[in-house]
Amino acid sequence: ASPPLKKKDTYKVGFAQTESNNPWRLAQTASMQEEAKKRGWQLVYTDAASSAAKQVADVNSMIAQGVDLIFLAPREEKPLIPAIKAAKNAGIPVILLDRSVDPSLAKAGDDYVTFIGSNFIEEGQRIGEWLVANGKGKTKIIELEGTTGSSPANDRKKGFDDVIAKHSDFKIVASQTGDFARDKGRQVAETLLQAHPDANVIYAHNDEMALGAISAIEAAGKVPGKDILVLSIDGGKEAVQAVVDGKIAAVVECNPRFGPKAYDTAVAYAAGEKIAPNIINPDQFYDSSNAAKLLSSAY
Amino acid sequence: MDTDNLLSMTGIDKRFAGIPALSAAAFTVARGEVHALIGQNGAGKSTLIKVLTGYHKRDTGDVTFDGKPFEVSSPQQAQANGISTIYQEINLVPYRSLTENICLGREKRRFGLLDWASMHREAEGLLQRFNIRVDVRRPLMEFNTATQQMVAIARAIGFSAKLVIMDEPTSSLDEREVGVLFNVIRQLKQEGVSVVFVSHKLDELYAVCDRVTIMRDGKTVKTARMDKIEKIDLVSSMLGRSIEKAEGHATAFTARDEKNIGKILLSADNLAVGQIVQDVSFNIRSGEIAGFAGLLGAGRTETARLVFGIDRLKAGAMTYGGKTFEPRRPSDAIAAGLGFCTEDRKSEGIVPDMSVAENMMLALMPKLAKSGVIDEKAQREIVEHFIRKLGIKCSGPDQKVRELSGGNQQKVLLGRWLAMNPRLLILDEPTRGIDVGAKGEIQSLIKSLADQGLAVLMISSELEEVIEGADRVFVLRDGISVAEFDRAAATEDALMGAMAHGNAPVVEEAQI
Amino acid sequence: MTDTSQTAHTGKRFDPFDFLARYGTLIALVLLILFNLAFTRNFATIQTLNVNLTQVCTIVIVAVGMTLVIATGGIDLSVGSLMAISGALAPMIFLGKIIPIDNVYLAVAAAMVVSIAVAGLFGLFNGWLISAFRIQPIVATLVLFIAGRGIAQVMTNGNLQTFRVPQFQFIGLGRVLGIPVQVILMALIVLAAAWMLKRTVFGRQIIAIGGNERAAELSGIAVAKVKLLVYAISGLCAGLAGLVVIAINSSSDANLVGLGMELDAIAAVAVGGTLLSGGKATIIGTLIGAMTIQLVRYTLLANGVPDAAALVVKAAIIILAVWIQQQGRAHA
Amino acid sequence: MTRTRFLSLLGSYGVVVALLLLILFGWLRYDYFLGFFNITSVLRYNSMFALVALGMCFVIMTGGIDLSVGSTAALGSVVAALFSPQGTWIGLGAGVGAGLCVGLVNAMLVTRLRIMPFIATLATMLAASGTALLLADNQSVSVSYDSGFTTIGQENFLGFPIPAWIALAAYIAGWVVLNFTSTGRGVLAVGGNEDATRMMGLPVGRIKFLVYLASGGLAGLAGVILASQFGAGQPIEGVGWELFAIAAVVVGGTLLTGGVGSVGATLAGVLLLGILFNVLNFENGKGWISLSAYWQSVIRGLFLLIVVILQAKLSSRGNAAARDH
Ligand SMILES: Nc1ncnc2c1ncn2[C@@H]1O[C@H](COP(=O)(O)OP(=O)(O)OP(=O)(O)O)[C@@H](O)[C@H]1O
Ligand SMILES: Nc1ncnc2c1ncn2[C@@H]1O[C@H](COP(=O)(O)OP(=O)(O)OP(=O)(O)O)[C@@H](O)[C@H]1O
Ligand SMILES: O[C@@H]1[C@@H](O)[C@H](O)OC[C@H]1O
Ligand SMILES: [Mg+2]
Ligand SMILES: [Mg+2]
Repeated sequence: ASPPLKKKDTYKVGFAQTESNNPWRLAQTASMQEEAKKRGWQLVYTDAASSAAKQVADVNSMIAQGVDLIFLAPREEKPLIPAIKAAKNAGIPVILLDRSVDPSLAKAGDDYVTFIGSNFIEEGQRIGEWLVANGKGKTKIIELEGTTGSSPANDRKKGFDDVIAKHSDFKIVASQTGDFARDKGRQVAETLLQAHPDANVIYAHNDEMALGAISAIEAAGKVPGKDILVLSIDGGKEAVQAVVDGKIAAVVECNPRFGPKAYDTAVAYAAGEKIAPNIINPDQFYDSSNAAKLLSSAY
Repeated sequence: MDTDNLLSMTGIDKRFAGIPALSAAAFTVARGEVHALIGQNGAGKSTLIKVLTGYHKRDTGDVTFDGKPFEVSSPQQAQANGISTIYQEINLVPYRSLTENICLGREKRRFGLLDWASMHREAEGLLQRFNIRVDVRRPLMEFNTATQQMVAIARAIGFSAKLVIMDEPTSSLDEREVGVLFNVIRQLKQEGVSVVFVSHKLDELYAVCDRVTIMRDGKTVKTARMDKIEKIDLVSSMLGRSIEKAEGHATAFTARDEKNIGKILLSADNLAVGQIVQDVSFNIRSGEIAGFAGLLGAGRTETARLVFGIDRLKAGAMTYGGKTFEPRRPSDAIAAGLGFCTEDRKSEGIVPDMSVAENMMLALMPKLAKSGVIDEKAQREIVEHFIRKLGIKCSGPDQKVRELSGGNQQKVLLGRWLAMNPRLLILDEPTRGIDVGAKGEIQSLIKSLADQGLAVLMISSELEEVIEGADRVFVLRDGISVAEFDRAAATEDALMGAMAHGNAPVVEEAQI
Repeated sequence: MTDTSQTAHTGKRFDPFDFLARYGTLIALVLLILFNLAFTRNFATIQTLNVNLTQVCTIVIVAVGMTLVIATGGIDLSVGSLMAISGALAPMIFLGKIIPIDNVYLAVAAAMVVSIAVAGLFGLFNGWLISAFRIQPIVATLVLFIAGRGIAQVMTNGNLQTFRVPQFQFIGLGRVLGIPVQVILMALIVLAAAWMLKRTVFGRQIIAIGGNERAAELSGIAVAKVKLLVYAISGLCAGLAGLVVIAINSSSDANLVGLGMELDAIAAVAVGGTLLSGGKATIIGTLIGAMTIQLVRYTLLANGVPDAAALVVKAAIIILAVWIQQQGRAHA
Repeated sequence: MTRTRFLSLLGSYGVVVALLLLILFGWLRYDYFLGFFNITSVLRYNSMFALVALGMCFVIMTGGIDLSVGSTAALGSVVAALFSPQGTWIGLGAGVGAGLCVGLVNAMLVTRLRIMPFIATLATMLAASGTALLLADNQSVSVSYDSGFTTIGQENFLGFPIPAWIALAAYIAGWVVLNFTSTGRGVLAVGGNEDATRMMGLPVGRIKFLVYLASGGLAGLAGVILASQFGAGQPIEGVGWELFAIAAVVVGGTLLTGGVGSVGATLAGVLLLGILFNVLNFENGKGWISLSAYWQSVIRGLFLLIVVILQAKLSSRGNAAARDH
């Protein structure tokens, strides 16, 4: 079983963030920090700057500092295993946020307490299924992938592509990385729209690239939402606004506000409650039918 | 002896970008002889040597060495085959110790690892042959040019070579050191080693060489026994025309008219700078040629650097044109009308990848420019004028300066400063590495410039140059100006006496 | 004196290697265009030209500054971070986060001038480290490479700034006579720099410093001043490029603006034929180098080459382009 | 000892002084900083950078640079992971072999095609990273946990992490090569004046060839440790390692222009920069700078600035030229 957490009024906890290079990550960090402040807990925050190896070192330095519990947003499934094992050996419980680790190498409830987050594969699936149902003849897809090699990119691709593969009338005409970034997403979209003038759907693995793609579509003299459907994942305010404006057709939420639930889970764990091995965030799905109504609650 | 040739090169051709540097050159060296190789700047001496040692690849021609056809593609192979070379530009590694500079390539080992103790001993031993006693563990860059040159020579003779090539080894040595080098050359000769000796100082050739080969325009025009050829014939073969015998003069400096000399322009009192210069005082009048004499390391260059604003004064004061003079950087000195032709043209003079024109205009350019824009036409005229006036051998103003021979590079630098039309020109070894023909031209140029009112501070290790050229001579020794002679008093004996003052070793233990 | 009528050039024969050295990259560019005409769909369109030109702008603008820096024998790793700084600062000014300015035009003008100037000042700081302390350029500019982005992130707390300010975004989205404004900016900068390098004293001094710094100093060139200026210019170019990027995207993200730009710019300079050792430089070459790299990127994307394979191809093309020139140079 | 001599010594050992000061600072300010757990985990993690920096040090001493080390390590980790089921030694050999291959390409590009090192290794940096992604199918590759391969990265020997021992051995070997072999002296000579070294008859090409090969091999070895320590070959790891290594080498007093350098000071440079990261993490625990992780970059930049300015000041005053034996 994973190491116990003593019941105390206040804790010193660690949050090992994987990177801080996009709005989503910043929102997640902010949420974790705000919640710590609210509760008066001491938070040791580290930023692995996109390196799984550094993230392990960061976790080790938290262990050395003697934190009570570690929140870990693992950069990758496999390389973070040693960090989880080290924490376990040191008697420090770990709660995974947002991305999980390889289940064959570490088990929830045993090596770590639980995983709280979304299911990236499912996100891809949901968007794919929406397209299949609501595409209305828009069938030629350009896919803007996340950072090559990162797990959200791989999973969001897998979930989506699997759905599309089952429908022969849909076709992914191009799939290239836009690095989860607006500028890169825009440039790649510009190029792919040139090379595939018949494309009429752009599926982006996150909001930033989707917003970049909208600029690209407009620069090419086309109308997003009319000539080309844009699909996205994350569901930040700017993207939901774009849904309201008709520029994005649909977006799956992937909410970064982990703070409250993460700390609640820690408290429940200390109290000896039984924690489910997987706590999946109930993520919204925005399209023209609900975006205006839900805009104010988007993160 | 002539039948038993160690080296024979025939029909050697070498072109650079289509332009011939060597055409059908031929060269033979007998076993155990000291063979002089001479010619004007750009005649092809260094190229011939570099072709032999595999630094350049020859276009055509045959080479036989030690009885076998000789084909090497790198200096390394040449060395392994018994040819050891001291190239014209000192080619050593400044940051590394003297020991490494001497022993790299034939290190001593113990248990497979370098044996530093015995390498240091070897380096010390080799340098002692040149009367140099220094800490061989210190990096080369801490030593003056002369010591560096000796290190290069020590390195070359340290290889048990059959042929040692020396491309202008004496250009940065003073007479005493030249004497030491000659003893070493004679020793080599006794050991049966052949030596190829390149120099522009013809007198030296008579002192050590057995035979001479003369090059002109990439061809070897004549080979003769040293004792069978007169100096005048050497010169006319080099230049390719007959010349008059200069009456009683070793240089082209001729008597000057005292009335050309004006008021004191620069005066320096009790200067001290850096490690070497302790107390130097001198003055120069406009229209005067002032000479600095001294042994290597006496502090002449350091003093000049100070005047030009490169280094900072530690003590003392200068006035220039009657006013206090404290140049903080070269541009201050230049703005005041000074020019400085440095002794180390490779590292402080030329910009190798720039053209002859660009190099020559480097200092003048801002003055010719109109609101920062270069005046190409005006520049061109000036450059062409100086190419003609100085007889620079180049394919045109646009040729890269790196492609010029050493002597011609020197002339380009001289042009750089003459073009500035300065009031005071500092010339540090102005004729080093310059052939006799050009040397004479440069010397008479200096004189005529002085006649027009230019003040010249001339540093030279060639005593004749100072004696015949300078109106007054200041002698420096160990960073102190020890004597001043006017033209009449500046005899060789007087200067030598003041310079040497006893028999101190050539280079003292570095005082760090 | 010596006779100077020697070495008459035996006519100007065609020298294939010299030709390669001079036009190698241009040839590569032409070949790429031909390849695309044959194999890439929808290539021969104005919009393709548009896409490529607008995408290459920022690299070219930065690479021009980089060319000057490299010509002095230096290098500037900080350009990407400086882009982030100016990109972070400008919206803070025109969105009135620092001091509210009522007039939009005034606010935009202030934002542009101040943020470019700040980038220039940071460039000056690089130059100061390099000339006053004689710190190696790679290391000196590594300082701001690391800290510069941090400064931009601290300024914005890492947050994305989004905006719709057409007056400002004109530099990224506007057109004059149908030509995108950023392309015009790029062209002006390229021409000005090329002219400066060839025709002015300053240009000549830059090359001289790269060719032999000591000789330059002894010829009265104010080496420290020239270096300060060159790094400042590089900073200014980066600052402008940062503004163009955020203008196109209607948003500024301190974490990402200019990320990796230093390597793109250096590659463009090298592929364009400027020696990294200094003492030689060609601005037009840099333009062609940047376009070549851009077109390679376009070609690979348009033809669906996966990212991983594209990296390998890009590597091969950089080597090829540089090698061709080297061949030319070695034989010339 | 004269004043200049003292300054010169301080110039060469300044980095050691800085390192000791930083450790002292950490010890005084943070609990557990010098705890056994922290020491060993810092050593375990930084051993990869130490290996990469050692290779970089040799390359830089010849006046070159190797930007490919990070991606080469990533590639090495992927290849090692792929071969790890075959056994520890095979995995190790494969990873190092992959690194040597990249090193070989660099060496060929630099010495045969005469491509500037910066560009040659910039290109192989891209190519190695692409190759790693291709081999790994864009994902991390799990190592075999059964073959014992993870011993290399995760186990201890005499109480200290095996990676640290490997790095130590590599540094000792590097020190011997640099100071007691002709190739080592050749490395410094080439960096000091390549043309002169060629004219002196030293095998310049071979020396440069060897340093790039060695740098590739060491990066591959770092990749093996990466795979073994974290249980996965990671194609997207290694970003920025080259700059870390360059900074460490320079902080150690090695001149980027080549010709002067020290293996020991490079190690001190690695530890200095590596421990700085650790210190920043501990500082975060104090809650002082943790509000914004971005301050960390600013602080790291400032730190580098201070160290290089001190270096520059010391070496110009003390004329810290090469005197290392
Ligand atoms: N690398 C090169 N590229 C082009 N031309 C060259 C090159 N090296 C030498 N030359 C040319 O070859 C000719 C011979 O030069 P070399 O250096 O052999 O002359 P030298 O006789 O040694 O003269 P000096 O007495 O001045 O040293 C010169 O005209 C020179 O410009
Ligand atoms: N012990 C030393 N350590 C470091 N540098 C030295 C030392 N001795 C001489 N030098 C350098 O060597 C150069 C020549 O020194 P100096 O000015 O004393 O000689 P000089 O009289 O001009 O003779 P020459 O220039 O002909 O060799 C100077 O640049 C000086 O800095
Ligand atoms: O879209 C998000 C991406 O930007 C971040 O890097 O990882 C988590 C994802 O949900
Ligand atoms: Mg010569
Ligand atoms: Mg001198």
